[in-house]
Amino acid sequence: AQAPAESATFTIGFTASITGKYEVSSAAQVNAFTMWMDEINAAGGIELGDGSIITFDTVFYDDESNTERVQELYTRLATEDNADFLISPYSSGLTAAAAVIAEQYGKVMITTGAASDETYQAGYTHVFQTYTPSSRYLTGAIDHLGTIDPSVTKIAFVYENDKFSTGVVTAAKDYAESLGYEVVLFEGYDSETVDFAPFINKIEAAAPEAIMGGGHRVDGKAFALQLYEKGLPINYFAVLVAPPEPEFAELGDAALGVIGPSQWEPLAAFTPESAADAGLEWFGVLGADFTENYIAAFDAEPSYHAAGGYAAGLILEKAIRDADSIDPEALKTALEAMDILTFYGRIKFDTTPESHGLQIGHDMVYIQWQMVDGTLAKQVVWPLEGATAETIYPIYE
Amino acid sequence: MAMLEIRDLESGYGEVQILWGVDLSLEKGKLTSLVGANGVGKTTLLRSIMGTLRPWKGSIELKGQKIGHLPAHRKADLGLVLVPEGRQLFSNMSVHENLEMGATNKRSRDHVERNLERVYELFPRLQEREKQSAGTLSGGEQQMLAVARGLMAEPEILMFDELSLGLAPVLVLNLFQTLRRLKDEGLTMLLVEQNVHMALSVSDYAYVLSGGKVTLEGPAKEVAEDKEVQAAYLGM
Amino acid sequence: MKPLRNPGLWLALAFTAAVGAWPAITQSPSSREVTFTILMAVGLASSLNILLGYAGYVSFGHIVFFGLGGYVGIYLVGVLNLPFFVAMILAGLSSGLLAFLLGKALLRLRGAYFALATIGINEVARAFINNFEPFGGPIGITLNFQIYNNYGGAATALWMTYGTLVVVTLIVLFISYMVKSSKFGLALMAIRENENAAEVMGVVTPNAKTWAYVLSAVFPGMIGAIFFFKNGHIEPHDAFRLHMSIEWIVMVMLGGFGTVLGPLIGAAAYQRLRGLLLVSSLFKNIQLAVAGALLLLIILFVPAGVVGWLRHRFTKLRRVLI
Amino acid sequence: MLDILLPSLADGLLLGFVYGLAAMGLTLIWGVMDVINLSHGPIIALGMYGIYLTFTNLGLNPYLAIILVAIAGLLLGVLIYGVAVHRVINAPHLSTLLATFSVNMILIGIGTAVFTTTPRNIDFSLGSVTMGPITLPGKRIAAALAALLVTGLLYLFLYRSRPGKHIRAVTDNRAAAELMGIRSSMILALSFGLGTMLAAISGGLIATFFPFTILSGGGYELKSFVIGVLGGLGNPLGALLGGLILGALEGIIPVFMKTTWVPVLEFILFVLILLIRPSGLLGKKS
Amino acid sequence: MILQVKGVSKWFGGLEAVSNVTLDLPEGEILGLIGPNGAGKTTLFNVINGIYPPESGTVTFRGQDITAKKPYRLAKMGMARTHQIVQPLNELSVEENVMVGACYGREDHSLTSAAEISKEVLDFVDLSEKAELLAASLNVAQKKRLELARALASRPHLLLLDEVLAGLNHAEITAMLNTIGEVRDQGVTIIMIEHVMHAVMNISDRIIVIDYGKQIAEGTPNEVSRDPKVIEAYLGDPKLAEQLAQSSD
Ligand SMILES: Nc1ncnc2c1ncn2[C@@H]1O[C@H](COP(=O)(O)OP(=O)(O)OP(=O)(O)O)[C@@H](O)[C@H]1O
Ligand SMILES: Nc1ncnc2c1ncn2[C@@H]1O[C@H](COP(=O)(O)OP(=O)(O)OP(=O)(O)O)[C@@H](O)[C@H]1O
Ligand SMILES: [Mg+2]
Ligand SMILES: [Mg+2]
Repeated sequence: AQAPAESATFTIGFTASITGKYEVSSAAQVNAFTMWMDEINAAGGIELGDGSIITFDTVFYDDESNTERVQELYTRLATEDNADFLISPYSSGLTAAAAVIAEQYGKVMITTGAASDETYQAGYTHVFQTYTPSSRYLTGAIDHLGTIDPSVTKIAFVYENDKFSTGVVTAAKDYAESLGYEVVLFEGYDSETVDFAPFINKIEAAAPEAIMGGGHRVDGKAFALQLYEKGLPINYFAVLVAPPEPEFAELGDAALGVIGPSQWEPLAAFTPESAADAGLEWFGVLGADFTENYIAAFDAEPSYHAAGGYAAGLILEKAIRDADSIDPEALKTALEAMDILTFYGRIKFDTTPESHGLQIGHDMVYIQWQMVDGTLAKQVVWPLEGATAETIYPIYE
Repeated sequence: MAMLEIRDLESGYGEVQILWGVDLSLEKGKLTSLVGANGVGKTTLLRSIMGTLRPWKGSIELKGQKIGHLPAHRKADLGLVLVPEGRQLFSNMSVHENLEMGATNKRSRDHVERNLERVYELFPRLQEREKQSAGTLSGGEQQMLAVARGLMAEPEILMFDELSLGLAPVLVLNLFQTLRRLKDEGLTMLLVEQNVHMALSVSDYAYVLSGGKVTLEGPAKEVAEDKEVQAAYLGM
Repeated sequence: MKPLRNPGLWLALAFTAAVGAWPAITQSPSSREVTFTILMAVGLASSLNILLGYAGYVSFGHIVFFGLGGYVGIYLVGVLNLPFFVAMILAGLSSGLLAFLLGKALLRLRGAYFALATIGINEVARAFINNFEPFGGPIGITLNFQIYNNYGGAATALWMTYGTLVVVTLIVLFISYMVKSSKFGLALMAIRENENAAEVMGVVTPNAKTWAYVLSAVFPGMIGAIFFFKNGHIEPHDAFRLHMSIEWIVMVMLGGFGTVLGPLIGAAAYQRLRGLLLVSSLFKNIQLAVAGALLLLIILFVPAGVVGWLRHRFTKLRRVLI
Repeated sequence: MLDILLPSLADGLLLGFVYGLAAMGLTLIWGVMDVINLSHGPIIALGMYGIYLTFTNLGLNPYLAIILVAIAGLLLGVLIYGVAVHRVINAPHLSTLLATFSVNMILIGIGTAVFTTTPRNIDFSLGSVTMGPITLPGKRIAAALAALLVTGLLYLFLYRSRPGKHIRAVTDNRAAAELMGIRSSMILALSFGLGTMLAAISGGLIATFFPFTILSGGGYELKSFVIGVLGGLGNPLGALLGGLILGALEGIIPVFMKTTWVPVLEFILFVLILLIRPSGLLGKKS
Repeated sequence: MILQVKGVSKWFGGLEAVSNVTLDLPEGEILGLIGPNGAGKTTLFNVINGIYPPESGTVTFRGQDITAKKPYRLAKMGMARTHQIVQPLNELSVEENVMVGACYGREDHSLTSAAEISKEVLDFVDLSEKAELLAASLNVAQKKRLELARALASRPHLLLLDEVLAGLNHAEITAMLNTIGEVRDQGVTIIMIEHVMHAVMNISDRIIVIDYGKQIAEGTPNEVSRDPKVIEAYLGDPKLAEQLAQSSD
């Protein structure tokens, strides 16, 4: 074998929530990202135009799911550990704190698991978002609802009173109202709420046809379970974050029919062909391969948090190849110009100063839990181009 | 044979040694007094015997059985009972409950009713205050309760630390009469009492503690006639 | 002896100043951040100690002053465009004011009941801010990165916040010592030991307690403003995290409660320990459990706290171990 | 309005029983030993996992499994007491707070490593009962009944049985209790064990109807503090009453305003009660 | 009159612990307050001292109405007391305990002068040896003396002593009585509750006896000790004492 002209190890730094409430989502993200890295290293790294070979390495620390030490750790990554490039922590709150440091040290940071729009409106120029921002999480569900049943007029929003979920439903509510829906209930609940009885009673009184909202995983599960147990005549029920997770199936019958927005699904089939149809460049693995590899490595089905982590890797890889360099400013320019289709969907960043780095290419898919051959399974029901099954509608009768 | 035999007992707090080798023995059915100046270590001795303070050195034998290493609750089961200095009542529990608690050890738990009658007869004031919580009793009432609680335990050896502290004179007289009665019933007692005059006059035997050691012992009468004792403790 | 001649005080201040200066001397941002976390804890724990250690009033919800300070600070800087230093002072004052008002009402409670009430106050504050639109409700407030340009860019701004924290920490330590060695401190300790007896001896307990509460709230307010200004973002559950209050109590107890050095040592040790475990590759996945186990060992074997233990062990050094 | 009020109130009250049970565990330990048990939350969460694991792995009926969880809770409590608390029970005030705080860290740390924070729930149903406008899930009724039963037993134990009275005596004056022949360290270990047992049982009951993670205990711990104050520390009936009040508030307040105001009002009430009647609703007037 | 108590009553639930008590105290006097256990003596102190507000009646101190004034206000006006059930500041040194009294008492001393006063007072009550120790490590009798020292350090006009002699033996009582006499000679007015008869009879200028909250006798020690009501309720039969002493062989 011929020795490379020059080889460099490119260090990627991030914090993971190894403890605390974000532990599972964060782990999925980190697993998949590491899987991307191992794959590329195993393939011999990236060869640049000058013949030098780039291989990758990570440094990461536990942020304990809270902000207190995020800046300490990111500074350490940026200075002490000489990370060339940063990935965000999980969640918008922690990412906001990390972004200050990334920007200050001029390190490019790709965010994943951080959907809030505000972070990208704070004047940063080195921060790039992988997720569809929260303002577009549920708007698709409203389109979906309009398509399957134009007669629906009343929607209730019940959501977690936190940064992310409030952002999501506020945008969705505006959108719904602009389409002429009546929002009969718009109410938040505190994080960590598991007793939804008061809300369900209110919902019953307001008699909406559709319910949207939710927040994170525990509350989303609780909400679905209790709504089902109370047996309200609801036609359409979409909640954030919880449904795409595999453990949602533990709800049994209560899971049936629940719809959830997802950044990515194993069933979603983006292919080089669809890229060509849309006039976009295709990059990276096929979804099926990603899923298979992930299951082989971690013995679990990949969630969209996992896909987001892997996608962050792909974005980085593509940027290095495009820039043909590992210089941060060159990478930044490459990212600003990027417009590609991957297994995860389209990637394109806003470059206006108002919301630099905001994800504008990627779209959500919407899944619904359905009974397939006697077992609960997720089916993609929206957008229709990617749908794998008919929507069950109405969900409770 | 002595009921309680203490030999070469040393004890103290932290690094401060208070007792420097105390020998003391209690004869069955006798009332023994322990006399000494303020802060000389009488309380410390009683605590060490009882086991609420861990003795550093020395032996304690109850009816020939070594008990120095036992914790206080085990000694209580063996019939060694202390009416402590500062009373140590269960201040949030009622007078009645305090008395009940007195009869916790293995010897007395089955005779609660009988003993209750006895102590209420002795201290009618306590019966009047039966439901009041101990913490709100007057100082003297608390002292009565502490003594009564000690009696509830059906002790084999009963030790009093400052028996008459804060009690009205008439009550003190009653109490000393009671001691005599108990002695007649065959109870072995050790008495620490500042009213040395009174104490020596009802006791059979007495010890004088000073400088962390027993410096004088003998029949109470003789001790009471000792010149130094008279000067130091009897104000003569 | 004149209080200001105590070598213990000057040693503590010199040590803190030296630790504070180290990152500046080495120009290491990484050690600056580590030290920031530690000094922040020192300042917070020492402030809490004025109430907890001297007056014996346990405040579980002390974080409310940190959170409020953070919100006031970030609001004044980010929304009203006030200069940082002005905002920080105002943040400290508003926390002090809140403590004053709360003190008037709550300090009638004693022992566990006061402690519980402070939890209540923190939860009310968090829930209230969550519903309070001017402060962004659940979304909170994110500072625009441009703000830092007013302070010579983000890099300088971070150094500036750090420097401010060092100074504030030194002030807290100094005040903590001055309180302890004053007549006021004696009154607080009398209250701690037996409030009824203190009253009988003439200590005007309501006033003394209130001022201790105010004093212990002002600096957390300022530190909150510093932290969240640097953090660039504030939201209710970060600002009023009850768990953090409990950690302060742990630090105070660990170092030795009611002493000046105790919170300093306790906070530094606790934060350093957590920090080291966080970045240690061996314990990464169970760092929390390992930290807990280490903490437990310390508590079991040094229950009076480090300073308490040292004072007991080296009686001669008592005058220095303030 | 009434059509929401009634069902909401009923829902809240049922939950209140279980909250009360959790609080009882906290206030028992606090009242008896003057120990603020900061490992209360994780123990509630462990109770949840206890039911989850026996149900999903062994297929055991959750209400039978509660008995196993109770025993395990008792043993765990005695263990925690022996390892972490006993040594510092006479140390400066609050040392025990730190000790239980470290236990909290250890339990959460290990719990996260073993169970992850994936939300779990038990897919198990008892149907529901409908009375007029009110529909109540069977599981919540069962849990309330179980909580009531446990409270009754605990009350009998504390106020009628000998060890129960000993617990109260040790609470009051440890040194005196020793003098009376009570083995205070045994009693303390037993009290701690009982406290954690109650926490574990309440966790188990909650797991039958709410999803949870290893971190879920924290919220109930906080509620337990509130309830403890409402009812008066150390008083089991008070804790039950406090639980019911809290449950009722959580049912009623959302009918009249946004649910996010619940904690604001709840804690304001909490502080007011502290100020007006610090020894709790059932406690003696101060 | 330095202190005037007029028609004071205090109830605990259904129990009238102090019942319509009236007394006048001229400056410089030592007033003995005796009565059976639970008679309400300590409660009367607590009312005078502002711990409990009385249900009825007024208390006047140096010409000012002080009914239900807070204890700390009274301390500043020159009233100090000792507690029957001792209330030491356990984790403070003996010296610091006394300094609190000096700092916050009538004269409002600075720390430095409080330290001097503390030295002097501890000497006076014979506790100087223990000055550096924690108050917790004193035994009960020593804690009583500490109570006295703290009270003296506040330089009071009026001193309320609640059983300071309890737990002292004969010789020690004599020493303590001398101390109290000296305090009076410094111009301090004193009320003392005491069960040690020979002591209180010796030192008091006047004695008041209460039983079940009510004043049942008042007069010189001599008068009081012959009052049959007092003998029955409180002193007990003197012959009984004789008997007891003699029959002990
Ligand atoms: N808990 C303690 N820690 C340290 N020293 C103590 C403690 N209790 C007592 N002492 C000291 O031990 C010595 C002996 O005290 P002890 O109480 O045994 O005396 P005593 O003979 O009972 O006196 P008294 O007649 O006053 O009751 C005293 O000097 C006292 O200060
Ligand atoms: N807080 C309280 N609650 C209820 N009863 C009380 C309270 N304080 C005192 N008492 C009762 O009031 C009566 C008078 O008590 P006080 O303490 O004044 O008696 P005393 O004359 O000082 O007696 P002693 O000589 O025994 O100290 C007693 O019967 C006592 O039980
Ligand atoms: Mg003694
Ligand atoms: Mg009295």
